[in-house]
Amino acid sequence: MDNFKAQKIGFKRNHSSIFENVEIDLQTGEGLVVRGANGSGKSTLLRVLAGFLESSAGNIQWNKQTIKNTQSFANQMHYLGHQNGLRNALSVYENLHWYATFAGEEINTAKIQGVLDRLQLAKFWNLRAEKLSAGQARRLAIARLMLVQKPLWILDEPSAALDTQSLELLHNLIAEHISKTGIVIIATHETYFAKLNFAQLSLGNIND
Amino acid sequence: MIKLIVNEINYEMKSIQRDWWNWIIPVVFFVMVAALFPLAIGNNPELLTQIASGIIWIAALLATLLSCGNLFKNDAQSGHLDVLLTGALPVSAILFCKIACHWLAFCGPLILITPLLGIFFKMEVAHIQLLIITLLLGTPILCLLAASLAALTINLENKNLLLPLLIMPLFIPILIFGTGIVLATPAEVSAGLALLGAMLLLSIGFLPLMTMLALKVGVN
Amino acid sequence: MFALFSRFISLKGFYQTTYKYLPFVVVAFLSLFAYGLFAGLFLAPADYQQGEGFRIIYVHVPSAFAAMGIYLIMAYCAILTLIWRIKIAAICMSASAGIGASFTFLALVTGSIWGKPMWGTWWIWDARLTSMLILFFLYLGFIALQSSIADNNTKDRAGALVALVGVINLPIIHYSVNWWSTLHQGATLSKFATPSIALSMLYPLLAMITAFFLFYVILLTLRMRNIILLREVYSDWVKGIAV
Amino acid sequence: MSEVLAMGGYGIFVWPAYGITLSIFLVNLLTIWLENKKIKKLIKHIHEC
Repeated sequence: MDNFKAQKIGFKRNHSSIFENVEIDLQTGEGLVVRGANGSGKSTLLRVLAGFLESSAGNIQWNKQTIKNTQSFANQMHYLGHQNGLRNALSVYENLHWYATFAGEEINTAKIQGVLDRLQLAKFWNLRAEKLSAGQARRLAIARLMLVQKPLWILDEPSAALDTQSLELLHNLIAEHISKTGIVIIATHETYFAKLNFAQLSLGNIND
Repeated sequence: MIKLIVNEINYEMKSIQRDWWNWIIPVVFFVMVAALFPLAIGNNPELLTQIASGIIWIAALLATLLSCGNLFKNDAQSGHLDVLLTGALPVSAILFCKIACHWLAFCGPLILITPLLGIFFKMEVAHIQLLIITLLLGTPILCLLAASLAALTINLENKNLLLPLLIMPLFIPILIFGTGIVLATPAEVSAGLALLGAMLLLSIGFLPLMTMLALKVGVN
Repeated sequence: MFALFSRFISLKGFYQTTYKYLPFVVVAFLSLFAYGLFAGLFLAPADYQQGEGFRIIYVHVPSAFAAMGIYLIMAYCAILTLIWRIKIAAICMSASAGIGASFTFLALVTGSIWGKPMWGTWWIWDARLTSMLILFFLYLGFIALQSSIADNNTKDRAGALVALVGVINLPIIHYSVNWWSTLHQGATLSKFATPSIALSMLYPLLAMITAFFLFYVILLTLRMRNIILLREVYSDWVKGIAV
Repeated sequence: MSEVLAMGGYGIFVWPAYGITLSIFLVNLLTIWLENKKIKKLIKHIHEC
């Protein structure tokens, strides 16, 4: 049973507060949708939760331990940002092959094949990542989530550039992850994810 | 652990060598800068031989600045740096692998071509040998320094101007030892090399950590 | 004692407390500076080698000392900033940089003016002048970096990292420049080596060194107060200050 | 008096050195003062609007 908790976190840039007093408490099997207009600080909040940015107030805990400076937390988490985080010079297959070892997993060629098949990327396996279309690149980024099991998913606009078919797949992936062992935090405009019945957090009202 | 490091190095080298211009440009730049000096100073062979080690070192320094200053540019643009923070290896170890690969790919060819430049400048063989040794010890320090400051300035708009300003003063000791050793007496040579080696070890120990901290500040 | 300390450490407390103590520092500075100036220019006997020209020592050496010392203070503040996130330390670091740079510049200019009668040339690649020049570049780099970052938090941490790397390099730079100047020694005569100094020469020097550091403290306090106001522009306690 | 100012021929070096020192001191104080005025103006502007 994992637990992800944020207590009274806030983030300030000079004089303007991006968000204040955000409280999050999630157990395994729970998800959270972060809503808010563009520029309301959704991405900043997600980066703070992932530990990439330091909050100016409050603290964030993973299984009762403050995440600050803990390498083990970073490896418990999938972070999918606006950019796909691909290695442009490597092929689709190599990207996943690299990632599996990087995350500390045993390489399993069949598993990579399976993931590529499911995301309809199999026929591009030898194409350089930079040559993929926006939708294909996004799917390759999502492939990382499927390839390596990690309990916490932090997804920033994961549905960007996806067609309806892939959107449904992503929806199923999230539902699957929650039902197994996961916690999901997702920032999105997409109404499609309403079916997941996640708790909601609205940003923007707090900000003046 | 070793498997992870091998994986890092393997794929880093793959992505560097796949775009061949990545490692050709610094070498061409290096040779061109060195070629500018005879044109600027005049083709007096004695003078050129005397200052050859300085010329080659300055050319190497500028080439390193140029190539390592952009070490994290692509990774930052593609969001890959965020992924790098979520791996099984300590971030500083990954960064060290990355810098080591870039040193091999950028400074390796540069050092390989140095004997040729030495012959162009009519340097003595013993001096060329010493020059190569100092380059082998010194350029990794340059790469580590450049990488750490490149990480710090990664999101700044004026980084192209700022980076040289920040790095050059830190490069000076290495430049001094690198060129000084070539011209020094044998007793000073061993002392100088030992110092350069000590500086290299210090940099390896300290600068990857500094790069990691700098990335956390810079990626903001 | 602790109450005083904690007042110094908060931005508001610093602003309000320093106001009371600053006059004492100003008085101490003025008296030491006046004594140093007068004794240095008129009371101290002329040097037997350099004649009256050695009197430049009373502005050159203190500014060189201050230039080095301020960088060390910045590095100390950098540690406080990085490890304990003490805001006032970061402000002290930012405020020190400009002052340090101007003292370094002063040391360079007076050194070069001193060099003209001693060496017959305005500039010589002497070890001390060269390391001073590099120190000047370090200061400029720090200032350029900080002024190109808008977010205060990032600015502080980035500056602290650069200051730390700089201070680790400082002894290395100093040593390497010394090594270099012995290696390439031509007809350089190191006349900067202070001759056996008489007490009547030494007292004004000590007074001037102290005075320069006191002046640094004054400038630092004033600059820090400015930066604090700027960073706290929206807080309520700042409201009354301008009126 | 002029003898004291000449300093045995070194006067043209000593006096400018002291002069530059003083002027740099003053420039430092002046910039801080100007900055302070600017900041106070800003504070007034912010808190009155």
